[in-house]
Amino acid sequence: MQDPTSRSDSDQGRVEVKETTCYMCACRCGIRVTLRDGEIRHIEGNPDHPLNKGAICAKGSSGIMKQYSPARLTKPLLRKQGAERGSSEFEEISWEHAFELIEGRLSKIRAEDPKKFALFTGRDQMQALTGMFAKQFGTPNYSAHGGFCSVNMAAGMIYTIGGSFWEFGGPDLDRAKLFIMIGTAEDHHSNPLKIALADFKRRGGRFISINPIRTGYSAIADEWVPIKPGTDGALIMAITHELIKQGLYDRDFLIKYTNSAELVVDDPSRDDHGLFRRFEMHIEEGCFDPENKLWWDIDLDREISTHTPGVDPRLMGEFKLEDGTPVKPAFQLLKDRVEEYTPEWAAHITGIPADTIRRLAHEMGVVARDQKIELPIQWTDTWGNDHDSVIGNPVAFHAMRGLAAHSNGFQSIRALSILMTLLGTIDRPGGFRHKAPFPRPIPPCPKPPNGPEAVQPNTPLDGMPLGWPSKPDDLFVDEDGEAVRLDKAFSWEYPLSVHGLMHNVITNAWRGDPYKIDTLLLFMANMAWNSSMNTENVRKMLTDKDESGEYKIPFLIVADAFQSETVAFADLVLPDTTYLERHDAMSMLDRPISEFDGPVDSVRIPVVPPRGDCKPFQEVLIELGSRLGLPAFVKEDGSRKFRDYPDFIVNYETSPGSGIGFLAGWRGKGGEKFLKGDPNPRQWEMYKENGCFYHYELPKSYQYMRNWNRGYLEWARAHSMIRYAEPITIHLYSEVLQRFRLAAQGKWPGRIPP
Amino acid sequence: MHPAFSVIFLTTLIGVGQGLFLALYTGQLYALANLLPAQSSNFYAVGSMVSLVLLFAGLIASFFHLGHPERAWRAATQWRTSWLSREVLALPAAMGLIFLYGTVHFFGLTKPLFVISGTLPVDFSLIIGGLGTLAVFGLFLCTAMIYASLRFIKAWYSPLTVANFLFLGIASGFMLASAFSAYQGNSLVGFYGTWAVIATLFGLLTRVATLYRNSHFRCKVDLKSAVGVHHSQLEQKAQGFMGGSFNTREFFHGKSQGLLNLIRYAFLLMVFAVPVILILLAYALESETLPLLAFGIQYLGLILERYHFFTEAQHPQNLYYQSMA
Amino acid sequence: MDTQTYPLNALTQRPMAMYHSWDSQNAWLRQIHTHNYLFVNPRTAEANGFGDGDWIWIESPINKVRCMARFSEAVEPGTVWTWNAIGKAAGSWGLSPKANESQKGFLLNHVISEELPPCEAGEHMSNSDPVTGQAAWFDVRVRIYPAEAGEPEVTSPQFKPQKRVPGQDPKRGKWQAFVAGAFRKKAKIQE
Amino acid sequence: MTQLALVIDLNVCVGCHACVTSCKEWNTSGWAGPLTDQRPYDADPTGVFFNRVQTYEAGVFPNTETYHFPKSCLHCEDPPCVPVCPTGASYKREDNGVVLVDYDKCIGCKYCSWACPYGAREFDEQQKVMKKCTLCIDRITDMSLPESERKPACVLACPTRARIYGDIHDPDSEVSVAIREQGGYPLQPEWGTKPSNHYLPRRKTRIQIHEDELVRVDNPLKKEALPTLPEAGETLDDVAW
Repeated sequence: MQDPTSRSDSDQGRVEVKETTCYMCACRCGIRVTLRDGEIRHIEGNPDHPLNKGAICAKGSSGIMKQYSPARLTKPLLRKQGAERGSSEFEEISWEHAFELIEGRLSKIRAEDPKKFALFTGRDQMQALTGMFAKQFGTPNYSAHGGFCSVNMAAGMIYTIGGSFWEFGGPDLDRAKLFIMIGTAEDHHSNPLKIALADFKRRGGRFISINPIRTGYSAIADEWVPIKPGTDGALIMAITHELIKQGLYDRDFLIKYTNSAELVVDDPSRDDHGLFRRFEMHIEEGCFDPENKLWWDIDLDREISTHTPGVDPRLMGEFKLEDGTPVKPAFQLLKDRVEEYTPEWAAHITGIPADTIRRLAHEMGVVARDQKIELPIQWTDTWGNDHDSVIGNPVAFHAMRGLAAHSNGFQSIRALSILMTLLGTIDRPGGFRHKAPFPRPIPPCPKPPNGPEAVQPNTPLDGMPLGWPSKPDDLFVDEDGEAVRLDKAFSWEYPLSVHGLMHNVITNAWRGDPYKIDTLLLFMANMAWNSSMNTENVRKMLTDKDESGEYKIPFLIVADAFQSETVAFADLVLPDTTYLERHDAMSMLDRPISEFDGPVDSVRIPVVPPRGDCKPFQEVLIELGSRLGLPAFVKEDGSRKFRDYPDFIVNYETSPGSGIGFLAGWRGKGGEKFLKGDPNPRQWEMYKENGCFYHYELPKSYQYMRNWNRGYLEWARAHSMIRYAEPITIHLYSEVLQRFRLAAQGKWPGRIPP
Repeated sequence: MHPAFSVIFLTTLIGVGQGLFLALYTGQLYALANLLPAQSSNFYAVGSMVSLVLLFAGLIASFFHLGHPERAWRAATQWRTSWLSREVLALPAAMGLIFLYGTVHFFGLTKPLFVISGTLPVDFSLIIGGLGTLAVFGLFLCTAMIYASLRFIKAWYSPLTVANFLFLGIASGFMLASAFSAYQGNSLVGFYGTWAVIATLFGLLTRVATLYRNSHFRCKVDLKSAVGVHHSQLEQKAQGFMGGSFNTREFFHGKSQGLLNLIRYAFLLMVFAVPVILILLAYALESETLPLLAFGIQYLGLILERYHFFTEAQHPQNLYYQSMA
Repeated sequence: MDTQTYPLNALTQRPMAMYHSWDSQNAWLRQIHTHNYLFVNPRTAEANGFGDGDWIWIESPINKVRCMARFSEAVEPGTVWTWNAIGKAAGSWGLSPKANESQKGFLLNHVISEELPPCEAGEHMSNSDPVTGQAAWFDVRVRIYPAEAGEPEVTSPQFKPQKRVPGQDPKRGKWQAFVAGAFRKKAKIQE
Repeated sequence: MTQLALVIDLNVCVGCHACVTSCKEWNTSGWAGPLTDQRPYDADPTGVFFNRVQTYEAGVFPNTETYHFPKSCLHCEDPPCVPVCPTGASYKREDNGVVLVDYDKCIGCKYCSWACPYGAREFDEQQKVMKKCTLCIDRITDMSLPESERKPACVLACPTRARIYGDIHDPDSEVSVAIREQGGYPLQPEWGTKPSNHYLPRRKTRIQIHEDELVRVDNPLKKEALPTLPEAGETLDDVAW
């Protein structure tokens, strides 16, 4: 046997080394792939990649066995004539035949009623392209998998602090001293969290895990607090109760950066009960959160407009305005709300002893208050005050599906966001920090269409398929209040369903409630197995026929790279590529891989040729878009606009001349611009030369307090990341939710439920 | 440990072969001292051939245990440190000497070369027989020390293991010798029979002692020191894989305790009780076939004994492969 | 929801070495997680009359699943849980119909309903968060009890084995020794 | 002589199995490959792995501790698996103390695996030779690799940097410092095999909150103190002269 030290592995066979982005999970680490004679020899982390810094997990290292998996599909397949759906009886067809089939069927649907086409995707992280395709087609029935994953995490936090965990923000473990992880299982934001958590522990940080189960991360927690599932909200409110009772909240932070001190009308008999008292002021067009609210001045003991310099407002108490309106500061409402949620009350619900709850609250409060961090970074807030340092309360949190996947998920997560706000840890060192493109206004500007007239034959959908309602008038319902979408998202029953209800699509389509559909296209979602609830019956629904012998869901297209359970139920199977065989973009328009210190996006560049006739699903969409003549994909004269997906990525702009495209790096003719700039033909090469990622580091003074950082907000607007440069005050009290409550009580001037 | 039949046959077959040779040579010594009627050289020659066949059969069996038999010659190179390597040298040496012994008798080269102190005629076969005896005892030691030298496997790590291999080898050898004599119709049946019984009884003593010892010692290493987590209730949940691995195939016998008890009682009967009774009966009835039956039963019992010898061994690595999840 | 008859919460957790249903097809990763057990607190198990490694039923108001239990002290007594999406339908993902994933692995999703039982809010309300429509997977309540002695030692429900589709590799052999550069020829993978 | 080894920090290992598959990936096509799998897509798949991560639980609910425990060959300084090998296939390198197997000499008698109390060797049922962790000998001695990457694959992969690599005979190396300062311990020391790999024990970080620390002078509640309204009743001031 040859002496191992006398040989180098790189001399064995023809060796090439290429870089791309992993996709063995949704964390998208940078990887370096070594090929030997055209086959994958080794996959390791890219040491210079900001996300995983050279680390790679068990899945990433096993990419070889996915690339050469026996489950790979290599040919487009059509269900044989007369073969039952679910019997997995297919015949090979050409891509040309497949495209003709789809084009024929979809163009007929588009001409009659676009709603009959439903496109639902799974863990694909490219909603910008699939969403845009659905919008261009004109169907409202589109969403990615957030609805059955953890959309509560995004919605709950974004409606409160303008950002959320996972891709859009996270715990700053570099500076935190106390880290509380609630309801996070093994995965989610995997490698970066592992790297940060290990360094955090090495520096002597204290790590508490609150979870019914102790595995993975919780195994190395300094304290495991077992809790009954679904009761996290009770625990958090009890901790909030204890913090308020002990005065362990950051008063200065609450007053300046949240709506805690703003006065709320408090008279159930009035129509504007629960809304902020606003005074008349000229509101220039498009401003979403005018600063026309009131504080109660302690010294003058009367109302005054918010953020008046030198004013110290009350957080508690009941007051009467000059015109006699009874009002309370928003903080007082919170105090009333959690008044009876004592640790004892929470103890028997959560299963956690009362004194443990009290101790947790004290640990958080005292560490946040007494172990403050001060970074010598000058910055200016949106009200013009100059700060010569950034203060940080070093208590960080992380939460995921354990909180989200419950019917009380949204409220539990809002409660957690409020707790983090009380401790003064939002976008500050050692606490929670946003990641580009967040923070965004509460709620973000895009709105879903708000009426059935948005869906017209042969015309793109009027509005984004998924958006952020801020008042009942933004709902997507018809005159008598019925949902327009197949999955009844943005209806009175599920008003803020910002990522749809994919888990009800098949059941609703099968039952024809609200209406029947014709074609269902599923991509990267195993809806006949682990992506569905009630799987055994959903499988029956997929094969169920109506009286006339037709399937209740007439046509099912499945795009998948592997022989999953759902492929057996498909009428038409489109073989997709693996992540090592295709171009891809982790775009700022989707769920990017930004770092705390600035936006990062990345691409995938093929490392090996696709197997058999596999075709990336992105190319399929571009092809279909061009064949169906969807406006974004064709020039004015109807001719094809984009050659293929890479061409589309380089040249597509959100609106003509907007300068915003899928990739933020190296825009502009010479690649000198960033985020905003005209298309750069050599953008792919530039990414390839830079390890397939682009990392823009913000200046230090823009990296913290971004909700209220004038420098940052103006920079973000200049780079058209957000529309307004106004402060994004934290919604300790949510007027948005109150609007819906008023509508339910019939007191809302706009739309009210049937 | 998971019993490997190739090794079971190897150790039992060569054990009988060695014992048989010792029996023949003892017979020759006694004849020299006129305590026994001298046997025809044909008796010794055929006896040696039988012993040689058994040793050779054992050697063949051992090849089935190897992944690469074609390189087995390499196994002789590390005799300085490895008992297995020493056995690979001792076995051929013993076989060679037994072969010489057999041929010397076969060609009747028993003419004395010289006489010691006037009364003891020393001929060629005597010298070779002596060397053969040394080789045989050396082989017993090597075979047993392969197991006894592993200090982590408490069940094997004791001189009793060497004693067991020795006595059981001799017992089965003499038992075969008495059966062979009975078959040959000469008068040594009783002599060999008695020595076989004595060896069997000694074997019983050491084997029972081993059984007692193995059921009463506490394993020196436990999960606390294997994993280094000093907690009184430490328990494995997942061993890192779920479809089995070499570690679960090679070191776990996977047999139920009931079956092991059955095997234990079976071999205690078949190796000790039954052969001794049969030999005594053989005396009483002067029967020709009983010794052969006794040997047969004892040999089968020996296979079970060696099987049980493997299942008794608790390897410390098993601490790491307790549960799957 | 009748929490007397269905007293326990049931959760799933994502293992670090697998991502949803993507990795049972991975020859290396499936040796780490081949099939999944239901992890139960020993006291809860004793109260329901079964031992470590026994076959049990998990039953919710809409369906029931048979699987194997594994004791664990690292779970709160009112909760049972398993790894997410390890169990597979027989024959899918390029695996043999006899693979552990379908014979010993199970899918908890069968017992989780996508709709609430008819209530005053509506006939077919989604089993979701009323504000955001997020699927309320972990609200599911179950009860667990030992399987009868005579029952087959296979998870339930079982489905007719899924056939391989055209264009898929031929069935792989008993041995697979991956060496980059020589693998595709050996495993008869056409390009 | 140098003795290269790994120190595994159980204080941060979250059991993600990165070390298991990055090792398999590197070595199956490397010098010590292939690492054969058996029934890879059938029932009870099995295969040769040089490193596995196990899970242990200690204690009773609610004081349960969960441990993730990576285990591979410990490259003992007095390896019992080397002298027993009849053919010399199992050997320990003089220059860096790494214990290896020469597949051309191994006759597959498995005696070395019997002599390893840690179960760190696995038999390749197809190639019929014994295989084990080589500390990525073909990688750590490959001068064409940059210094930062001339480490075992598992060390480079580990996201929590729980696997420290170095020479335990050099008192200033990262591994020696970690062992000294964080109480690194060997496995089954009783046998005297002097395993080179060490494990770092779990450590808890606790906070002590004193009752009197809770309420500070500048407690925000003070700011909310409402002006105390005077009681309506008579006061001394009204009646006395």
